Amino acid sequence: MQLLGHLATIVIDGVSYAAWLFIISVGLTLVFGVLRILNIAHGGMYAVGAYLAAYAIGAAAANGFGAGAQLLFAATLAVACGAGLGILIEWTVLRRLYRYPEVLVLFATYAVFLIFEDATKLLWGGQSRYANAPRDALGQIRLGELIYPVYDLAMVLVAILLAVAVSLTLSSTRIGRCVTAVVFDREMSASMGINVNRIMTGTFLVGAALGTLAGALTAPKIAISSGIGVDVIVLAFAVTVIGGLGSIGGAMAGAVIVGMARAVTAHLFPQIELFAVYAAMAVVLAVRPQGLFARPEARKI
Amino acid sequence: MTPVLECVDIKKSFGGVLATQGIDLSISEREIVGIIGANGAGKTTLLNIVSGYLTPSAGRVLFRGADITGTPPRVLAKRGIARSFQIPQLFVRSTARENMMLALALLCEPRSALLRPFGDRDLEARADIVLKSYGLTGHADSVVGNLPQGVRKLLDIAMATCAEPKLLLLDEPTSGVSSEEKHDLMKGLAKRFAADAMTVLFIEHDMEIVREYASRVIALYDGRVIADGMANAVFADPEVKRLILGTRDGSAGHA
Amino acid sequence: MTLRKPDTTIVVLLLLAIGASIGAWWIPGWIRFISQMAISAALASLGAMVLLRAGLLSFGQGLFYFAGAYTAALSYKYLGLNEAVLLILFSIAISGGVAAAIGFFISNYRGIFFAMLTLAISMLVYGIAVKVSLFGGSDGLNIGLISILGFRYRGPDLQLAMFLICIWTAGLMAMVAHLFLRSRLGKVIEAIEDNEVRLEYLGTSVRSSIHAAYVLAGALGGAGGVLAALSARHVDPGFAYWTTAGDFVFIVILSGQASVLSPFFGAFALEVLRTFAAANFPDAWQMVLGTIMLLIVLFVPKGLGHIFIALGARWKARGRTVVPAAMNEETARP
Amino acid sequence: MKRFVQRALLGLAATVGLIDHELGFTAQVAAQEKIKIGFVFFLSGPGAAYGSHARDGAKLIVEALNAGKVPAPYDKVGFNGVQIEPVWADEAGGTQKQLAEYRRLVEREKVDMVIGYNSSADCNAIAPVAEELAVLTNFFHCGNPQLFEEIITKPEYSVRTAPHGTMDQVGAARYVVDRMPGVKSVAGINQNYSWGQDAWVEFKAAMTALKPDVAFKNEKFPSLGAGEYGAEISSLLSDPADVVFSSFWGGDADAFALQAKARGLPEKSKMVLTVGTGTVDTLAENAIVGSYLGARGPHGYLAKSSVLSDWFLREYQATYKRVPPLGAYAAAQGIFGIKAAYEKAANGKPGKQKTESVVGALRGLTFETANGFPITMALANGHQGIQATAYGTFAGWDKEKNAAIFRDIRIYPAECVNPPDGIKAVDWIKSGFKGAKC
Repeated sequence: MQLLGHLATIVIDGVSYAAWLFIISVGLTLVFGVLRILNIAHGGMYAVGAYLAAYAIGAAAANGFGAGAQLLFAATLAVACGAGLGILIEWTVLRRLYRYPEVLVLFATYAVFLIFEDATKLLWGGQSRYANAPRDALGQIRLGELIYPVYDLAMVLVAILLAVAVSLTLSSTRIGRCVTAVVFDREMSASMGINVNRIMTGTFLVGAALGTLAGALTAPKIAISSGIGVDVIVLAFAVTVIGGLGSIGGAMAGAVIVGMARAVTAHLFPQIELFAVYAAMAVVLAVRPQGLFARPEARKI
Repeated sequence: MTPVLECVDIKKSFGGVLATQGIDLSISEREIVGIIGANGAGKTTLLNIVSGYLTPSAGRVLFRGADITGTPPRVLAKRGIARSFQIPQLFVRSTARENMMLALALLCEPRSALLRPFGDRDLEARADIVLKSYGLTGHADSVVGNLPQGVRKLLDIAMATCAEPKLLLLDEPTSGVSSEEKHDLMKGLAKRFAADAMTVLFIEHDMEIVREYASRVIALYDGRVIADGMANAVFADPEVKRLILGTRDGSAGHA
Repeated sequence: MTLRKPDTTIVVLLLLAIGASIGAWWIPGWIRFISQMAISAALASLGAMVLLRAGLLSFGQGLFYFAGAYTAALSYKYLGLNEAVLLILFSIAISGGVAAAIGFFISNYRGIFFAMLTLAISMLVYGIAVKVSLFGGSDGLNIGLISILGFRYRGPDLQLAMFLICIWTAGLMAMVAHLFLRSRLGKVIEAIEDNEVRLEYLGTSVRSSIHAAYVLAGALGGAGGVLAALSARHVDPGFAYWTTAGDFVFIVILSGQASVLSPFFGAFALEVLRTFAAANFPDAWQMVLGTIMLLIVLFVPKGLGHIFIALGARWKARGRTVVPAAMNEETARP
Repeated sequence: MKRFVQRALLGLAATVGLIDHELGFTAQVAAQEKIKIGFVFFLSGPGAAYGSHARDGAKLIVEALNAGKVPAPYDKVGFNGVQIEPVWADEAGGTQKQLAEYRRLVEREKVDMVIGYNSSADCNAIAPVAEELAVLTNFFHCGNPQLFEEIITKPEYSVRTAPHGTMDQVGAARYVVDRMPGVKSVAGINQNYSWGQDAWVEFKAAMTALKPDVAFKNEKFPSLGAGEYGAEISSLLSDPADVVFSSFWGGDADAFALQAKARGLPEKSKMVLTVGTGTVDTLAENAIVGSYLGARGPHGYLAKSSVLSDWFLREYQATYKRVPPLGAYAAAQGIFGIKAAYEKAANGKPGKQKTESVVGALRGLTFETANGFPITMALANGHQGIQATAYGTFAGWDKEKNAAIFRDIRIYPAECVNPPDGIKAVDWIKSGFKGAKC
């Protein structure tokens, strides 16, 4: 019975971690699918979102608003700024680079990330900030033998809602279907009259906004400090790659695999927790060289 | 005499869809065989299987009596099976001469020569000879990515034939080539086939070309051989007329 | 094999090495040290460049940097090996061997999967190195006094001798890489990005070719790592961290990949950039670095090395108008 | 093409200009008779949570010293009447970058000494170079005892005017046993790098030495900067120990405290954080009430009132509007130690002093610090300092005074929590603290 309880704990931890992973990766996956670049600046967007949320939650709390309003304000601010920054980056940097090799674009996003790193530090200072008010206000709930913050479990719901929303947008709206077409074959889409450039701009904007939103949603759980974006990038890369790049279902599967790997090692093999993520990635790629959900691309000759 | 190529009941399915459903054929030394058939009849799949790019789901491929089923193209290339492609497969960032040099260096010389310098005068001269014989001298210094489709097609064929293969597989050699040049191209190729005693299997949509240059024609429909024989006999076959040549008369036109 | 005329790259390499060896006495110590770091990074970047020629983006060059450095540090600590030249040869052999082993597996991968798998393997090794006390954990290992060709120098003499060793090891490795890249196999590597199918139909195994390139990349990475280790006399698991490999790729982006000389140029440019940013903007050096990186990517996307090529082409073009006969001969050489 | 070449030439010109600039054409001409000190602190990355405070503290002290505003015994202007000129550098970027930076500081900037380095990897890498270049280098706050036990066993120019980390673990163990005599089981969560790994090893050894029957379970090692500890906390909760020990610092400590509190971990286990006062700095009333907190020495809330320490507290609060964090104290004592030695070496002679005589004066020296507890350079032939330490229990927040309340502060004398000279720290702990004077 105790074993069962322990197992349940691991699964709950894994799922809640996976939800967070999905939230931080979904924007990256989308951008990769459409623009075919790994956007390192995503980590910078995440950090900006977290700092913005700390500001928003603090401001809302100071004016006597409750947890719901605080979160709403934080999310709105983060999404708005994220979209703005996304447009800015796309216009000033990426747009000029689409003709060039992917490696070059990758490094442009890395440069943007470095700029963001210091910009957040110069704007908000080196000391850590926190925004735990809404998380505390939502209270705790007992699951099995343990207590969990409602906020952490609500993140699972948010992740599912996000997945459903993105999938539905992709499958049921006109723009979404255009995006799907571009993911599948850029040249073909262009020849079918889809404005590929506009789709790419739009996707990058949405991806950036999802990045800041992820930061904002994470802010109440963590200490917001210099350098939080770096680890997030590698985690999000791992999730995206395991899933097979560019598919929402893939990102979900990737998040669950990495989340469970982390939970299992944290509970049972804490000594190897540090590389659980990489081991999971290596194993998945060893078995499926194109990731879990990749479409096999046979070359036509 | 052992046939150069023998296919025994070759089947290939892609995700449950049969692309070829039991192809049998046998090709003798110095035959020039044209393969005709509508799109999706399994022509390119057959070439892919014979050249080792695909492994058949069932059946065997024999090359001069030896079983080569599933042997990868790089091994077959060294044993004398060469092929050209429907979409030219070239090194687009290199010049035409460099493409040919690489082809000659890789096909005609032992592996141990791989570490010798690429920019070798002798290799260059040999490449220029081949290019000249295909009338490509004027394009030798152009980067392939900037060349027109027809020239690429020619270069693609030239690279396939440069090492005097025993069996040459051509996938639509004249597609993308202007109709005035088609016959010149085929005439030149035919001369080469005869001079080098090659056995050739070529896919072609232009029935006039097939009629003129093929010593034998194989018609494929829906992954099966529906006719095999002299050109006139095959073109006269009612099934071929109905299924491949369409309602129009079989003397010309694309399927 | 006889060379009709001396190979320009090899001549330039030799001249640079000789020049640096003579100049060494006048270069201040801190610049020598920065140069050694740049040379080490350049070798590893050269490995990344070899792979990039095949269109393969490696985020795992750090692994070989790590392998080279740790082979030296561990041999010093546990085997008592303290001869620089032996340590260098040994480290290059081991990292080449590691690359040969991983190559069987990694040569199946392309594109982003190659990048991420090399990253994952490198990070796994990083994770292990942080945990294993034999490797000194995250603090790493120090390398004490070493002898160079049997001589036991100390202080400034040791630094100078080490500088010379770095110069000549790097020069020799670069020559090896150059001979590889200008060979037929080198052309095959370049052709891989264009068309794997054709290569297979020309009787070449793409996998084996990538494998060969990967072993060379590993040996170059290991050479960089051992030089860095012997120069800094300290190694730590950070060598295998993905950002180290990211630096190497960035160096290639910075310089372009026209010649084996490019990464050396790129590594020096990056080192100067970093020193400049760190010295003048201790609070915002990342921002300065990022901004300059961005400007380079945006305005000189073919890399800074391309400036030289463009200038060279202009110069040559001017020469051509005078002596048109030279044209064919020049263009025939890629 | 022409446009490209033009653009390229412009870029080249910019690069050349940049090199020129860097190689010294615009280098500041050092004013006569100034003592140039290179200060190397983490100014970016996760370490900035600590290094930025160290820089704030150093800046304050340097400015006050130059103005002659520091109270006795440091009331003399600058060092021995000579003005101090600080040069700042960022410790982030890895050991390779630090080695290059160090040589640049010494050979190009021509600093007289370097004070800095918080990462033990950096200290290990730099120390041999400091010895080789013969530059006084105060490794002001890296914690690894191995620096002078294994890396540099006969230091000449490397010093550490701060106690090493062993004291933190020994002090924590003593405090736990003092406050919870019945403690039976201990769990640990530490970052997966040498700081966390060593801290856990030392704490386990110290607990075993003090209470041999104590059981250890649930050793967690999340990576540095993980930021999210849900699974670890679940694991610590599902099999709770009496005590959870952690050497987390910076953002990780804050995040862990917040998450542990929300999950009710402090109700099941007593939290012991060796760098825990940092969580009170940032989280204020949200820090874990009832937890046992240390500050890597008797810093901040654990400091003792003295003229010097009151002045420091007052000045820091006036300048930065907050209680000085431990990084600021560490930087202050790093400077004070060298100043004390400098003036002792001068022995009345004015002006700059030779490095060798400063180091000589530092050996065995006892000097006053900003936290009211003196440091004695007792170990490693007088190159390694020892100091008393203190632990306390965070009891909540005084809303009226807007200040943290610490209860049950225990002070452990320097000889009680630091090994005597000549024995390795870990061996000393395992020997049952042989020769400790408590």
